[in-house]
Amino acid sequence: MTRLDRIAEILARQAARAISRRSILGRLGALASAASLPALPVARASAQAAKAPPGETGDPASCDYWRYCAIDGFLCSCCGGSVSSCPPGTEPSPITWVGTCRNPADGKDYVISYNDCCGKAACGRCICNRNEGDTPVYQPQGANDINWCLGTQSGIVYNCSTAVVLGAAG
Amino acid sequence: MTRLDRIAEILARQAARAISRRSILGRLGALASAASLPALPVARASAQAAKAPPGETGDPASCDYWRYCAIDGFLCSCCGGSVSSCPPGTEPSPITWVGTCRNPADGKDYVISYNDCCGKAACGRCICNRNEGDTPVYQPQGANDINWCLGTQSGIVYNCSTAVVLGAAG
Amino acid sequence: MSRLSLIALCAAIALVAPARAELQAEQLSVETLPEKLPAHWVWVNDVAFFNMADGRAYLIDADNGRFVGMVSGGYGHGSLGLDPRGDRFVVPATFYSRGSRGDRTDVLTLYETKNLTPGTEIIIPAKKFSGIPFVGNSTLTDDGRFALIYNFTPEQSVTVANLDKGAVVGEFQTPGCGLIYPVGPRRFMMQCGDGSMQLALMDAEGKVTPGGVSKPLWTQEDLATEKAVRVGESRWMFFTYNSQVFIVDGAGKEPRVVDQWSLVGPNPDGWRVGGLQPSAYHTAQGRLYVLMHQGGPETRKDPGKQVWVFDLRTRKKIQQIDLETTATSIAVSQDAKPLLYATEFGVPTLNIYDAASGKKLRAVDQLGQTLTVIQPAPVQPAAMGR
Amino acid sequence: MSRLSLIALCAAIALVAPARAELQAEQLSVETLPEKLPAHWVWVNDVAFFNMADGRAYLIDADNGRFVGMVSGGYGHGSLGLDPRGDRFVVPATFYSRGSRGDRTDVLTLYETKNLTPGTEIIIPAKKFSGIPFVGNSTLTDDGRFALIYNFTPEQSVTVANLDKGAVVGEFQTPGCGLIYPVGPRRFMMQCGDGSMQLALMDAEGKVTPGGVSKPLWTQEDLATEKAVRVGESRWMFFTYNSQVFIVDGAGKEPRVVDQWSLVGPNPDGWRVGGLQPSAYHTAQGRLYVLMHQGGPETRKDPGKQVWVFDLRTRKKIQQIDLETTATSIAVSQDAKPLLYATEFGVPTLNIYDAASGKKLRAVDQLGQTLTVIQPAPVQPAAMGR
Repeated sequence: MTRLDRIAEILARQAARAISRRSILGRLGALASAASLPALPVARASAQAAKAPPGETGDPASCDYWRYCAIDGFLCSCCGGSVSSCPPGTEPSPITWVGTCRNPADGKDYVISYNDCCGKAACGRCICNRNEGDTPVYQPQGANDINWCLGTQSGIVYNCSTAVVLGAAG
Repeated sequence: MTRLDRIAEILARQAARAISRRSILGRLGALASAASLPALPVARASAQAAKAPPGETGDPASCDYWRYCAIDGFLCSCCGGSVSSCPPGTEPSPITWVGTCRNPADGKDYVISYNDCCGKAACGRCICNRNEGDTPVYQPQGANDINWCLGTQSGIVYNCSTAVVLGAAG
Repeated sequence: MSRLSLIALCAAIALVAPARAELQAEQLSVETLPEKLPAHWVWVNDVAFFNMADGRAYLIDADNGRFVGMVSGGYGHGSLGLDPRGDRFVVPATFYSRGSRGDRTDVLTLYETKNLTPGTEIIIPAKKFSGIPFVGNSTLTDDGRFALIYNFTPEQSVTVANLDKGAVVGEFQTPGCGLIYPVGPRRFMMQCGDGSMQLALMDAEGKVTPGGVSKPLWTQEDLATEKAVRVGESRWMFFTYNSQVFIVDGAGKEPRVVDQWSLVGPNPDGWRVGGLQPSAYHTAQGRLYVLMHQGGPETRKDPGKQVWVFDLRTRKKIQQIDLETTATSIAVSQDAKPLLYATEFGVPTLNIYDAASGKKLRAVDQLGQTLTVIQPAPVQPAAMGR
Repeated sequence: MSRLSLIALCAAIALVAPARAELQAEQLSVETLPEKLPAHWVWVNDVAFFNMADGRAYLIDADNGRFVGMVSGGYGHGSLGLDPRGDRFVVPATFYSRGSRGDRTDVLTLYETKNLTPGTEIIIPAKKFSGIPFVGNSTLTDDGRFALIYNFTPEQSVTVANLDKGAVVGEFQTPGCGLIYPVGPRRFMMQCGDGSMQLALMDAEGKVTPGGVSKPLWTQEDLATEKAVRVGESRWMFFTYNSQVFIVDGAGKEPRVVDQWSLVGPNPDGWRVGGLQPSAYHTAQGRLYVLMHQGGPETRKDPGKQVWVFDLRTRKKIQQIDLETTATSIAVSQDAKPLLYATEFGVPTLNIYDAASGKKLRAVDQLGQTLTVIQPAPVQPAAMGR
């Protein structure tokens, strides 16, 4: 396995999902068909406090919520976003690190993508650092000590972190 | 008394002293003779903790030290400077606000010039806010709510505040 | 990058494809907000005194304590310029090319409430006042068309920018006077060093010409502070060190005191207005909220734990709210069921009280480091009455 | 301004003139420092995690606890590049033209120890690694001539700058490998994603060519972290999650493990190396200091309260220092009477211990918000021995 292939594999795992369409599309250029990608959705800010989505238990504004097993930073659930949305005016990072966390509600392991939200300064709320399966920064795909505000239009300034379910692990 | 005269008086009291030669000289241009101004001195950083100068009592690293009666900010005595010196690599503000404080050691009132030291970010140590005789910002000469890093080469970024004896009051 | 990204993308799609009985794959989104600020949403300024290059303002939904979003400011971040309609706002900011040094740029950035995204920039003269934020440092005209920025270098001037044109109108010298107190769509008052106040008049293009100057309104022995509160379209209330109040009207040829009395009466027993933003006014109800503590004149910036509520028509104290914790800033929402907001410099918490009952409803914590100005959803100045 | 300033100046001189029996008028000055860092002075990094645009480093005289001065950094401020001679250093920094957005500029700024004044700037590719600071993020070559900056975009590369010429030499791709561990004046090692290490060789001009690659040195099941410590001119010690140590030598054709053992033995009872900068090495005494705590592999960044001291020749634990408070970073001074430094992320205090006795000598408080890398006065790498 060549080193280039290793990087490709690493990036494949870390990118994991087409989040910021313009950013990834910008890189892919004419290679990718935009039609195959869903539009970037927007969501109304909930008036409620953070609640666990259906099929889950726990408090998404608390560091011990199951999805945060490998997170490092400020929880977007406390910053105007949610586990799967960025606060208004921030930009989701298209590439990120992933972790594997067990959902206590169904006992299954899920791959979680910890996309950073970028372009505003640190939210400063609900700082949370858990390192289950976290890797050193020379294995970037699982490393939470890296500022993942990379590949954005707005730059590397970090606001908060999400924890998006990509799918069941394995 | 015209408004211009009022400002002149205000500025006269606040400027109070030729600290940053190049800055004030830069403004005065050909009007002032450089020969009449003493050179900007430098001082070796003391290895000791802050001590009151001769003729005074109290701890210059403490907010209740007598000279700080109208100060607002971080004490340079805790930041690599002293009551009358700026930390290494910072630039003293040539204009500033003044207060009148009573020296408990001799019972006399002195005019104190609270020159800011500028060009590095906030030192963050020994924050101190006392407001004896402090004026609103529309009377700038005595107003400590103003960032006085004005007229410097390095800009308005504020590091810490000194408390320099200008002379006996009245 | 393109080849690697394509591989990454394909892998990602493969990973997401199988949807079983488990949790479904999610789509990451970005929150949006209402077009206009709801009545109980409030902006809280964090000047970040220990890290002044990273000032910011937090937007809170006070009905549930939710942190809705934030904007990043510049060095010594001050008040936002909230359009009275609530749909947009201006962030005046100072930046250095090397963070704490280098080239200085002062810039106004327009934001829409609905997405908190930086929009049009207007570069302004790099002279913006730097210091503790006050209500008078900068503002918008009552129609939201022009931004007014107080400059201090220490020469005093005012910068005017046309927000719709995205351009600076000009910088206007205001020697001896400073701060900005709007008293109508095209006029504002300033405080002068000798205790007088001066009018400034704007034409349709935003150009400023000097207006009338009052005689000194307060004495050197008992100065009015710069922590004023607007109590009518053309009226501001000022507080002296000893808690005398002056209502100054700017509708005429020159600023004029239309009312004056003492908040603390003949036997003040040391009670005094104090704080960074020590007063608030509910326009529709005509109620004045004042943050009070006991101490000498040198304590005029100190925190208070009592809020005295006055009916402005009768000047009578009609209520007293005992805060659960001390505060240096207060504000009230402008709706029929007003909330009272309270923060203390150095404490990262917004406390929310029912203004009518004085009962504490909730608190929002973890709000940065040094909170100063509280800005509730704005009220249309035309609704203020005279 | 000129007329006003002249008046101001004259007034000032008049005010200062009369020198009576009272306190004399003082002259405001600016402090200066020794030409070279004394052995017991130490730099402490504050990445300012809650206000990352305002990172900085504090310089402390550990003999008396005096705060000597500071430098302002940029966004996500990392290690300083300390010249081994101690007379100058480099601050690598990232700035945005609008603080948190706008145009990005990455720049190296040279400072002299004696005055902490920003000097020569070298603009570098805007790709500098951003994240929690580690020893391997950036450094100077052992002779202090070149700065080496690890880039991550997420493509990996190394920027080389010639400090004496004030110019970038180039950016060199290092696909699959990253971080920088110098092993001589013109060579360094990198860690690669598969657990191997790679050499990088520099010519006299600073140009980098790839060197030999080792086989994988550690397994995916027990990876070595990026928190390594230099234990010789060509040798670095790495620690795995389970506290195995590997000494890797970079003097040959490719990186080579020259020693390997367990710090915690066959019955570790949960004891584990942990923290942000969990180890330090005293070159002359050959002593290794390791920050230890009990917990599972996921606690490898957690604070510890014990420092285990090993004689590197015998691998024997010869001392245990029980810290008074937990720490996430430790360091030792390199002189004959070494001090042990300890900080904890989120606690604004530098604790100073006598390394020989383990006795706490003093603490320096009010040091910002989030301390990471501790950098004592440097030792000449030539003095390190093989």
